[in-house]
Amino acid sequence: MKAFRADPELFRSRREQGDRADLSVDGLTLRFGGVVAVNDVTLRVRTGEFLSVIGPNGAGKTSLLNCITGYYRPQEGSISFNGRNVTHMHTHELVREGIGRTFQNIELFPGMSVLSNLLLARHIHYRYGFLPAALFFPSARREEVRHRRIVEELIDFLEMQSIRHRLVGSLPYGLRKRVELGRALALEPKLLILDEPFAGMNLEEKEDMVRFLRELHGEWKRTIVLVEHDMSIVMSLSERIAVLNFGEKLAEGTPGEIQDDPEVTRAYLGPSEEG
Amino acid sequence: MTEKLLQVNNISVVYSDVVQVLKGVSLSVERNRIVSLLGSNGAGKTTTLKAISGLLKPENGKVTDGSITFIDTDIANAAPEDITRKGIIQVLEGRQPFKYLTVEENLRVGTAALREKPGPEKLAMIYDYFPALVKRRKSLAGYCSGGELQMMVIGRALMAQPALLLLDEPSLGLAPLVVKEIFGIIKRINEEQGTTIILVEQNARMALRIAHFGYVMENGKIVMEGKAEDLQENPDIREFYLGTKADGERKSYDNVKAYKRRKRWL
Amino acid sequence: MEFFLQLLINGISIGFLYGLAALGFVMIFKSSSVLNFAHGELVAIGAFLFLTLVTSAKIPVLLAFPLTLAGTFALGFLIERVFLRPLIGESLIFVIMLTLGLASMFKGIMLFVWGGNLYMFPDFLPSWLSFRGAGIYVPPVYVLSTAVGLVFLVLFGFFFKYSSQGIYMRSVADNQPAALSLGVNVRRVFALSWAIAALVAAMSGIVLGIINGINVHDLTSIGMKVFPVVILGGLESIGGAILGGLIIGLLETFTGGYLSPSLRDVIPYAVLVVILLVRPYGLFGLVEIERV
Amino acid sequence: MARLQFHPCGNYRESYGEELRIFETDYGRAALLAGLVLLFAVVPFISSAYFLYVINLAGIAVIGAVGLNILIGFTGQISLGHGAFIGVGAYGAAILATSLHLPLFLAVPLAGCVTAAVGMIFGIPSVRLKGLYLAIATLAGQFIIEYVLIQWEGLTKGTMGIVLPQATLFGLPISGDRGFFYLIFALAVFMTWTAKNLFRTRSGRAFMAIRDNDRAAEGMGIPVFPYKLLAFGISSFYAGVAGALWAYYTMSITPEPFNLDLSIEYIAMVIIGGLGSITGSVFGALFISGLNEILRSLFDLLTNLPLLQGMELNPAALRQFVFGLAIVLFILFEPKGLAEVWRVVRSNFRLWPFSY
Repeated sequence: MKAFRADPELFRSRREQGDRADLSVDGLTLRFGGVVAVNDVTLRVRTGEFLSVIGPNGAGKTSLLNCITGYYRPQEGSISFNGRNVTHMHTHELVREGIGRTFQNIELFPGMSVLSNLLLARHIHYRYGFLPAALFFPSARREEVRHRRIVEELIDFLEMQSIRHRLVGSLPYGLRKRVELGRALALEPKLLILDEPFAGMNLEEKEDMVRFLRELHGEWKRTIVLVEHDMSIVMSLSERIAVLNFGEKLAEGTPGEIQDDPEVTRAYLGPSEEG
Repeated sequence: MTEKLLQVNNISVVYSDVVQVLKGVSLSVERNRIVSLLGSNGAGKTTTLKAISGLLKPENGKVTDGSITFIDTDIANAAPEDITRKGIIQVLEGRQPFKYLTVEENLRVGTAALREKPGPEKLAMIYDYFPALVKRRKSLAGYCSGGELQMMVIGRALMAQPALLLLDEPSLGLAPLVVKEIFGIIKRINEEQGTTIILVEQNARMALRIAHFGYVMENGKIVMEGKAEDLQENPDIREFYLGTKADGERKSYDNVKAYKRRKRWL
Repeated sequence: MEFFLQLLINGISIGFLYGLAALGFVMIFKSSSVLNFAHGELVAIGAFLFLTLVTSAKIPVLLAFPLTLAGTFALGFLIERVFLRPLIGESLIFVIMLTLGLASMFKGIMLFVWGGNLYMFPDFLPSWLSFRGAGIYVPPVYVLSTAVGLVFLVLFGFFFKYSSQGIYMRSVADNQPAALSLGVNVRRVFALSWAIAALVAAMSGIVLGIINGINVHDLTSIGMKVFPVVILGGLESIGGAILGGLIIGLLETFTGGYLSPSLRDVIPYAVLVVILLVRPYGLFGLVEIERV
Repeated sequence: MARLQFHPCGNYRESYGEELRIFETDYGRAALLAGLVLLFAVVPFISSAYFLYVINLAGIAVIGAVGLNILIGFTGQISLGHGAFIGVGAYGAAILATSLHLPLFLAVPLAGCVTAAVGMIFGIPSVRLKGLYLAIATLAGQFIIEYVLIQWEGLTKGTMGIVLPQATLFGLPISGDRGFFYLIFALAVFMTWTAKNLFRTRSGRAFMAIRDNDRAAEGMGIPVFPYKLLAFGISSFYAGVAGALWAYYTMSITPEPFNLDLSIEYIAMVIIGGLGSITGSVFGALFISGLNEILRSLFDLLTNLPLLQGMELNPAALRQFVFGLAIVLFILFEPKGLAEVWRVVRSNFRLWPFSY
C-alpha cells in the first residue's frame, strides 16, 4: 500500500486532540415548508467506523448530512460529536470540530486552480494573524510553504500531480469529484462525510476512488460516513449500513443483514437480477 | 426500417478556439433505435450530444470539421432553436429543472419548439408515463426529489414530440429502483412512440440492456462500436464497463488492487 | 383629516406610477435576471420623445402617444440587439455594469440635447377625469396613473402566469441552458422583454412628465427610485412591484407632508434596509431554492 | 540560487517559497524597482504643477479603486456606496483635524478606521442579502450617508463645507503638489502592496472563496459573514484613506462630490481595470483619472471654438456620455479589463520576436 512519502506527522496539525470521532444523532427531525425531510432519526457513528447511508431519492439522506454539517437547522432532536452537543453549531464551527464533507453536486471553486482549492481547505489550520499576512512577514511566508507542502502530499496521494495548476472548472466530472475529496481531506477531518462521491463515474474511476477510500479507512484510520447508490461499492466498503426511507430509518445493520432484509429490497434495491 | 436518421461524419469540436475535445467522431443512428454512447468522463460524450443539439455555441464551442446530417440536412453549427424545431431535443446532464416553475409549467416549456401547441392529451400522456408526477404537478420543481426531477425533464423533452431524443446520464445520482424504473420508461417510449434515442450513460450495464447499438468513446474518439449484444460479450467492455470477469462472475470491489490494468486500446 | 386624505390619495397615485415604472424593470429581471440601471433613462427618453412629437413636430396627442410607445418599443429592441446580445452567456455582473454604462451614455445624450431645463407638456388631459369632493381634489393625471397601473398589473400578471410566452420568459430567467435545450428562443425572449420594458417605462415617463414637468435629472432619478420599489415587492413579483410602489409612494408623500421634504428621498431607502433585514427576498420575492 | 531569471520558460523553481513571489521573474522585480525609482525620484521633478496635480488625484483614486476591487472583484459583494464611503473618509479627516486638532499622521488612518466602521455597519445586510439585493442595500447606504453629510450640520457644517488646516507631517509642513505627491504615492504604493499580499495569504483566499461559492466556503471552515464584514471594512478603510487624502489635498470639502456618480466612477475604474485584479485597479484608476482630465481640456477647447460659441454646451453631458461609452466598450470588447490588455502586451513583449 502506498503511504505518505514524507513525514505523516506533517499532516497532523491537531495531534493533541487525537482522532476520536464519535457522532450520535438522536431523534432528529427536519421539516421544510410542510414536508418532513427527516423524521425522528437516531444514528451512531463510532471512531474508526465506515458507515454507509442508503435509501431512495428524497429519502432524506442529504438532508440528514446537511443537519450534521450545519447547513440545515433541525427542528427537533440533537446531534453530538465527541460528547459535545453540536446541534446548533454553524458549518464553519463544525469544520473546526473536525467534520469535513464533500457535496452531492460538487461545490468546488471553479475559477481557482486545484492547488488553490486545496489550500483554501487549510484555512482553519493557519496560525498567522492578519497583519503579518498583509505585510507578508517571514513567518507568514514560512507557514504558506508549510501548508503548500501538506497539500502537495495530498495531491500525490490522490494522483493529481498533472492537474495541480488546472482550473477546477475545466476538469472532467470524475476528476472534480477527486479534487473535492482532496479538498475535504485537506481540512484534516476526524469524521469524513461523503455525499455520493461515485455518482457519474465510470467503473475505472470508481475503482480508483474505492482504492483511495480503502486506504483512508484502513491506513489512515479515518472515520467515514458514505451516502451512495452503487450497492456493490456500498456492500464492499461499509462495515455498517443504515437505510433511510421517507425520512425515517428503515433498517440498520451489517452489509449482509441489509442485503437480506426484505423491506430494504422492496423499498430501495428492487428484486435482484443478474445481468 | 433501417433508414438513417442521423449521420455524424468525422466531426472535430474545439472550445474557445483552443481546446480540442472531439477528434474525428463518426456515428450513425437508425430510426426507432436506441443507441448508447459509453466512455469515461472527459471522453467527449456530452460534447458529442451538444454538437448534435447545437448547444455547443453558448459554451463557446464549435464544430470545426466534418458534418452532422439529420434526415437530409447538415445541422452542424446550426442555432439550437432551429435544431430543436427539426425535432432533436437534448435532456441535459444534471437534470436542469426550472426550479421556480411548477412541474406542469416545466412540462409546458417543452412545447416551445412546436409551432402548433399540443392539447391536454399530450400532458395526459406524459402523466401516464410518469404517474409519480401527477401529485407534484402544482409544486415548484425546486422542491422535487432527484427521481421526480429526472422524470420531469424527460417528460418535458417528450412534450416537444422529438424525433431524436438525446439523453445525457439519466441515471446520475438516482437510487437503483428509480434507475430501473426510468430505464423501463425509456424503453417504453422508444417502443410505443417510435422515438429514436441516443443515450449517454455511465451505467453501462443498464444502457446496453435497453440499447440496440453501442459506441465507446475515449479521448475524443470512437474506439469501439457494435450491436449491444456483441458489446456485452466483448471482454474489454465486460472488464472496464460492465465489471464482469471473463468467467461471467460479477467483479467485486473487494478485490480492487493498488495498481491499475490499462485498457488495451489506449 | 382632509390633509391626510389628500396625502393618501396623492400617495396612492404616485405609488401606482412608481409601480408602473417598476413593472418594466421587473419584466427585464424576470426574463434575464438583469438589474437594469438604465431604467430611469428609458423613462426619461419616453417622456422626451413624447414631448418632441407633441411640441416640436406638432403631432396631435392621440397620435403622438402610440407613436411614442412604438418608438420606445423599437428602442428597447435595439438596445438588446446592439448591447446585450453579445453578452448572452457572460457573467451577470458584466451585464449589470453594462446597463450602468448605458445609463450614463443615455443621460449624456439627453443632457446634450435638452440640457438640464424643465419643460412642460401642453395641457391635454380632459377635466372629466378629475375628481372633486369631500374636501379633496384628485387631478386627472392621478386618476390616469391609477387606472394605467391597475390595467398593466392585471395584464402582466396574466401574461406571466398563463401565457406560453410568459412561461418561456420565466424559464429563461430560471435556467438558460435548459431553456435553450428545449428550443425556447432565448434571444427573442430577451429582445421582447427589453422592448416591453422600454414601452412601459415610456408610459410612466409621460405620466410623470405631466405631473412634475420634464427634466432629465428628475426623470432619470426615477431609475434609482424603482430599486426600493422592486426590492420591497420582491424582484420577480408583478403584484409586488405595484405594492412596493404604493408603499414607497405613501411613505414619500407622508414623510414629505408631515415630517420634512428633505427626508422624502431618504426614508424609502431606510425602510428598505430594515425590511430586507427581516425578509431578505422582499415581501413577495422568490426565496432562493438552495440544495446543498 | 543566485541565478537570475529573465524569462518564464518552464518551471525552474526549487522551493514552494519561490512560487509565492508576486513576480514570476527577476526581470519583473527589476522593472518594478526601476518604475518606483522613476516614480519617486524623477516624476516629481520633471512634471509641471498641473501634471502633478493630475497624478496626485490619480494616486488617490488608485487607493480608492484598489479598495473597491477588494470588495467587488475579490469578495463578490457589489457595492454602490463607495463614493459615500470616500466622503465619510474626507469628512472624518476634516472633522478630526479641525475639531480635535489631530495631526495628519493620526487623522488619516483614524479617518480610515472610522470609514471602515461605517462600511461595516452598511455591510451588515450582507448577513442575509446576496447579489442584487445587497447591491441595492449599499445603494441605500449611499443615499443615507449623503443625507447625513448634508443634514447633520452640527458635525459637517452642511452645504457650507469644512476648511482644513495646512497639512503637516511630524511638524514639517507638506507644501505644494510635490509634498503631497510623496505622501499620496507612498501610501498608494504601500496599500497596493498590502492588497497584493492579502490575496496570496489566508484571508484573501477566504474572500475569493466566498465570491466563488459561499456555501462551500462555509464548508471549508470560513465564517462567511464575519469575512464579508471584514471585506467591507478593508474596502472602506481604503476608501476612507483616499477620502482623507483628498480632503487634505483640496483643503476644503463639501458633501456635493460624494454622490452616486462618484460611486459609479469608481465602479468604472474597477471594471475597466479588470475585476479581481489589483494591478488592474491601478490601471483603471489612472485611466479614468486621465480620461477625466482629457475631457475637461477637450471641453475647454470646444467652448473656445468660435463655431460652437453660440451653442449652450453642457460639460456634464459630454463627461457622462464618454464615461458610459468607455464602460460599455470595455465590457463588450475586453471584459477582463486593462489588466488583461497589460498581460497580453507584456507576454508579447517578452516573447518577442517569437510570438509563439
